[in-house]
Amino acid sequence: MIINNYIFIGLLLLAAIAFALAPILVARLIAPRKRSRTKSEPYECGVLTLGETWVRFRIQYYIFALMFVVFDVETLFLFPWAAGYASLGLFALVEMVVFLGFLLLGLVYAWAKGVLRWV
Amino acid sequence: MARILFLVIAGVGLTSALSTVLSRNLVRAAVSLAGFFFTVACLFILLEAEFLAALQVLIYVGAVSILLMFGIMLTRGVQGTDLVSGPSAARLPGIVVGLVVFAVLGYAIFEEKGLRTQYSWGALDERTAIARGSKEPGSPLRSAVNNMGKVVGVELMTRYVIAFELAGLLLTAALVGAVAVAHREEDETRSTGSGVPPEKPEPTADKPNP
Amino acid sequence: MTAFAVPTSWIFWAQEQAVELDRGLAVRWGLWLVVGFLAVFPGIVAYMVLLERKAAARFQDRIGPNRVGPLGLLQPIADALKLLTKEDLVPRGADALVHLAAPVLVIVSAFLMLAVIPFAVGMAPVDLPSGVLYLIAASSLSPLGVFLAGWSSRNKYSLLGAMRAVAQLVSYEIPQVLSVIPIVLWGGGLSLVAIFDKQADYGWFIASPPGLLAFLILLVASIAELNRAPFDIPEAESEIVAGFHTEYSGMRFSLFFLAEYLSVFAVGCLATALFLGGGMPIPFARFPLNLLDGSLARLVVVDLILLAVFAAKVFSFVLLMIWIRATLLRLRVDRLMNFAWKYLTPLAIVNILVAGIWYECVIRPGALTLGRWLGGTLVTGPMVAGLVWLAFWVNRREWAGEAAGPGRPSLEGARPDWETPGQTGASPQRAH
Amino acid sequence: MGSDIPLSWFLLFAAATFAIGIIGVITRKNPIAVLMAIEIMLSAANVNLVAFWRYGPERLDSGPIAGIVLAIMVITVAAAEVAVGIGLVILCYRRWQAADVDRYDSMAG
Amino acid sequence: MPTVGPSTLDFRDFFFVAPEMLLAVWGLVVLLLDLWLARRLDPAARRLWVGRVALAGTGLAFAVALAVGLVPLMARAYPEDAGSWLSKSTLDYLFDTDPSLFSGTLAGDLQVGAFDLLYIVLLGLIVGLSRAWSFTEEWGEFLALLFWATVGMMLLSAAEELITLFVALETMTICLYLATALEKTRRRSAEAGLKYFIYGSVSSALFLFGLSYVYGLTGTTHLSAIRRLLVEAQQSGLTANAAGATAVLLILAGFGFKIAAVPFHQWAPDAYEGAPAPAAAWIATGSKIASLIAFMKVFANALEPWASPDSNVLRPGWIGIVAVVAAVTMTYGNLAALRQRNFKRMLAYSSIAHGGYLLVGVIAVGLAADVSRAAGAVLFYLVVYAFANLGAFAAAAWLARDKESDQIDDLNGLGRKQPLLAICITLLMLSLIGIPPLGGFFGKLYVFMEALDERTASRGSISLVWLVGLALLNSVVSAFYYVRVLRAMFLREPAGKPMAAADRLIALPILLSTAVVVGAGLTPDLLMGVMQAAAAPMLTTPIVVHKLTAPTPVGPPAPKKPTPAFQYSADQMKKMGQMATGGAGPPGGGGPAPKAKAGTKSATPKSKAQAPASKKAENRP
Repeated sequence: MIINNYIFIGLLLLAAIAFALAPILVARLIAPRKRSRTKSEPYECGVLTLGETWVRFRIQYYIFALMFVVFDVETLFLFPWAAGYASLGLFALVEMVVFLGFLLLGLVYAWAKGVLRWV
Repeated sequence: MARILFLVIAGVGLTSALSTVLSRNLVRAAVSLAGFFFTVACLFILLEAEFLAALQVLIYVGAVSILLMFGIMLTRGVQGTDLVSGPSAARLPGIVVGLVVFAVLGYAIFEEKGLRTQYSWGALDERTAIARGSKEPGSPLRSAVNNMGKVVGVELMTRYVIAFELAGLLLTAALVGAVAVAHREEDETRSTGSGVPPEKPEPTADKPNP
Repeated sequence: MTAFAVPTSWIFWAQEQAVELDRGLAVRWGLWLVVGFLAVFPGIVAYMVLLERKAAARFQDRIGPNRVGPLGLLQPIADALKLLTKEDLVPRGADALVHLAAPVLVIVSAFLMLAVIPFAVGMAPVDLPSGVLYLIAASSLSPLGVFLAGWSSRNKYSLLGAMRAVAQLVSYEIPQVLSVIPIVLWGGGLSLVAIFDKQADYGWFIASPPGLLAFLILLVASIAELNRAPFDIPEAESEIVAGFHTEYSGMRFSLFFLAEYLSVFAVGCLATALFLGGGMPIPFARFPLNLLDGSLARLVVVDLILLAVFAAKVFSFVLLMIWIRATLLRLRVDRLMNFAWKYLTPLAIVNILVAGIWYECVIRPGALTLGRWLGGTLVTGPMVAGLVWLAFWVNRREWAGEAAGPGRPSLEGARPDWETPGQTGASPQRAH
Repeated sequence: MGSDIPLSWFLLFAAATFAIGIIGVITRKNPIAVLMAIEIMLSAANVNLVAFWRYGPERLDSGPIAGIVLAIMVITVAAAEVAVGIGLVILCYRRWQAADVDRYDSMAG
Repeated sequence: MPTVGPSTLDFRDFFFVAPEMLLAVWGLVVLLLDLWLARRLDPAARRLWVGRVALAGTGLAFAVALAVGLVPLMARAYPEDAGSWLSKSTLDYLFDTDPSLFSGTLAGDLQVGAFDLLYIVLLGLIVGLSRAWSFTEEWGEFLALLFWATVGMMLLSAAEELITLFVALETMTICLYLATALEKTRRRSAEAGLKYFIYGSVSSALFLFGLSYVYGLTGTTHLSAIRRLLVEAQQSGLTANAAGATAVLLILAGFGFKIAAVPFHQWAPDAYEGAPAPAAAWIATGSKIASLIAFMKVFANALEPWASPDSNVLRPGWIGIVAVVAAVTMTYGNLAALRQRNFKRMLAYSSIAHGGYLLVGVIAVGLAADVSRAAGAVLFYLVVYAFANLGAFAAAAWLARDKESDQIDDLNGLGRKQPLLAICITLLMLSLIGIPPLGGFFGKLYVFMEALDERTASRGSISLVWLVGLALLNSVVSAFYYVRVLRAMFLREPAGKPMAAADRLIALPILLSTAVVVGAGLTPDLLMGVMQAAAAPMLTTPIVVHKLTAPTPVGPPAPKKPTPAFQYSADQMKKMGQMATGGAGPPGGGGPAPKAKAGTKSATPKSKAQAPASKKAENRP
């Protein structure tokens, strides 16, 4: 059954978490622990933190995340098309040309609009 | 054994959904939302729709939660604490409406007169079995479960081709529209931040890029 | 649905698709988990760290670590002990739980990728019907971990480093995913074992113009995905303090370090399995597979050959990564982002269509013949070359260095990519 | 493997998640929090669809996999909605210097 | 045996979808042209040029939609000489008065053709209107979003299947969210966009949950298949079903939002006022028409067995709930509009009120014995309402352009300055009230007559008399706020900045809408005849799974967008056929829905009037 495979994946997930946490626990046991105020200050290359950590970011972060979501969803349609292409004819390729054409022109739009620049 | 697995996953899912809705800190809400999406993906695996489970993880956990966190950073700054919205007045009616909806849906599920003459949802315990391990192409459901990617691909390209092309158009429209909305023209008139809540420092002027 | 389900099911490596959870499967999984994932792979990764330091040293005409043990072979153990005894600091005000969860998430993402790679016949830990998609989903977890690492350490610079790192990871994940699609198209399914069988019939997928372009895109995108070599802005020393793992020290920091090398190994296996016909020594021959006649001895021999060839390919892939890291300079951040969106993504998208044409020319008509392969290459070869030329032609203005187009601001007056309060932008600093 | 999981368990989980989503939409004032609640509601509908696809009889007027195709369309629409929603929230935030719905009251009546 | 999906599809279906494809591609053309011109021309010249190209696009789409409408009609009218030109199978294909395209997901009948033309005409007027003044810098994007919203509307009103319906609905609304928020120089546009977005997303989540329960109950997403299964279930004595009731309520919530029915109307006033006038016009007209047609298809076609009271799914069937919603929507819309000073907000509340009247029409369709006449009445009302509203929003745009404000009092003295346009606006207002000689009156007349028809009332145990009475009372109340506009125009002295002369761009929509409204008033039976013929095939499109038919090149002139005509070699076709059986499992079991009208599908086309009646009788259990 399908679920058998995924039980292994579940076990692997637990093993990976254990593999990651074990050394941290061991380090907690044997590593020295001397708490002090200065050591737990956020690291500022020696300069004291200026004001609260309040900073606003430019819009290009949102635009790149947006492009990522749109093209990630595009792959959501590409995978079934690629998997099922054997039992589909040439017309599937034409449909995919139309689909990719739309998204490529969306990319060209963002490119020509100048939002893809990391100023 | 499958039932225990379901209960564990459902428990984790519900707690992470609740913490998304109730937690004060937005980024922690986004983290528990990503956890909720992961539990939904595990449920899809229990339902043997593993193609969809992989898609759910790829799109929701990989892309949507990153976009939400960027959205939080772009509007709240570092802490991501929900500075402005204190305990909103609508908290009690909201919970009441939620419980009423859950009660109605619960009754609808367990109501004994199902539409299909022989059984209703409540009585449906066994899933339509698909013969295990046999190689010859059985019912479409088994071919759908065993290699779902292929069958979805064939269906998308033939039966639902209009929905497929329209989804492409929807994505392009979302991309173009969101870029147009978020794009700032250099010479745009800057709106003065009037009525800024006190706990924020004086409004930082929106510097258009040169 | 492996094509070589060996009848004798008690062999540990034998692969039964849907077997009740009985003793044979439990033992098989136990072996894979304990021996494979918790011993062999970490060992390989530890010695990859040593290999990297040795090879990088060789490139700079020095010897590299050779103090600990003969020829420095015990160096990884020494590193591990040192890291174990380092103090593990969590900054005040940091979100402790998320601060711990971030490195775990990155490690888990690297581990999960290895669960589905077909090392040899029947030696894939688990054969999922949607294997490739599972791989891509596993590799898409790491940007989330990186962001949480940056945010949870409550430090302005680490958050900024995390945002830039995630923007880079996210931009290069698209070409990586799109370059895998032609392989799924030719493999006729999402399961990696099916792709392995197809490559046995139709030769390595890299041996085709669109396949070659896809491999190069995957290579470049994977290097950027791993924050290595020319794309290591987030961890660069001269960058904002130390990027997203500023506040990590001791064992937590080494987890990030370990995760990076584990993903290098995982990407190496991925590239070998998908493009280089994982384990098949000769591109177009079915050499070891035709020896299989169901007997156990033959299976063991064939598997050993396949494993050896697979290991050699992964080793050469990792060497290539190390070579690139030792030679290439670091890209400026805007050049780096431009390269992803203006070169790799359009190329990868159009490459999918060229791959469709290759499918119609070579794979659709049936068995592979030299005539069909040549025909396909003649048709798609110029297309691919033309595409690459077009990509560079379209961006020609950027290469020429002057501001692109009158309306666009040249990069000299660029702003710092954040505005701290009170800073009126009096002194425009250089973009870094 | 233990007896199968009854369909009603999945439906109850989906109903509970849907209710939590509704609570989130009504009680939260920050538009991004409302957006997250909407994502929870859409995922609840997805769980419903896949559960009905797996447990339903093989009634195939709409193909063997109509539920999964609708679930894929829901994932697409949800992703597009988040992308557009965050864009609008950022636009509103930049215009109003505050990101919660009650403060936007320029249009009265 | 489950019906196997077609391993290939019938390419001629793309012929029927040509207008949508052209509009989608033209949206991209406008978008990229605008970017290309942005560096070369100053904003005003750029806006005019891009506007001209967009108008050319709508003209082209109109021609293509006309061709798509006329070719089947001509083939049916002169089968002999068409026969020499088209292949036999294509002729059969074109004779089908109610073709189900893409294996049952789309309808290609007269209603879809007629309303495609309506959408394109309205889009042309709105694009012309938006060229009048520059309210946004993202000019190409705004037009492209309007084009793509139109594609969503056309496919929404043609969808015969829940998946296509859901994606078309979402495409339309997401494009409209973004178009609302593009007037970036004004704060309220962003606020309107966000509010519209949040309400829209919540209601689409409710709608989707309802769809998942319908899919759970029936197992299919095709509307005709849902209807067939509900009829079977009803015959086997099983009626009351709480899950069905919740599904009905949730779907009603989703559609209620799109039609701005009362419980879900809060977004409408803010969105209409905040959005730029052309976007608000498109939300008020196009989005409402398409949503209402989809509402009718889902409720009057798929969920029809649960409509009447004897189905006691929830005591009075969905008729009862829709009746209550209609009553509350009407009264709230009219009462709230009374105290509006802002012209666009008044139009918003008036469109909510008209949503109430239309819901009365949908109830009539749900109960009616002769469904095509009742549906025809609703379609008639929609056409007249659309043009009247478009003219009103053109006036609002004129106001926004010249006086930078939307207050009704700013229309003062328009009567003296621009007498012709003032009279046209008066006629539009009178039609919205329903004054006799105009189209609005006949719209309301037909709808209310259908509701009061004695066969309808008798079939359902609830009589609609009180509902029609309330509607008439509301029409009277609505007179007061429409008249306020007339009073401002004619009786007040012009104050403040005089209104500039309306150039061709604003005058055209107002004049054309008045022409349509007056024309519908003078010859109502002509428009009603067309609408009734259009409504006949609307509610009965069966699922037809096109097996691989030899796609010989289609005879008639290929429309502007070349449909991909493929020549298959013989063995490739054989291989695909063999793959179709092998690849996707054995041929289907339940078999496609029995063709509701096997009778009409014959070589000699029957006269149209006779065909629908017989078909309708078969369907009514």
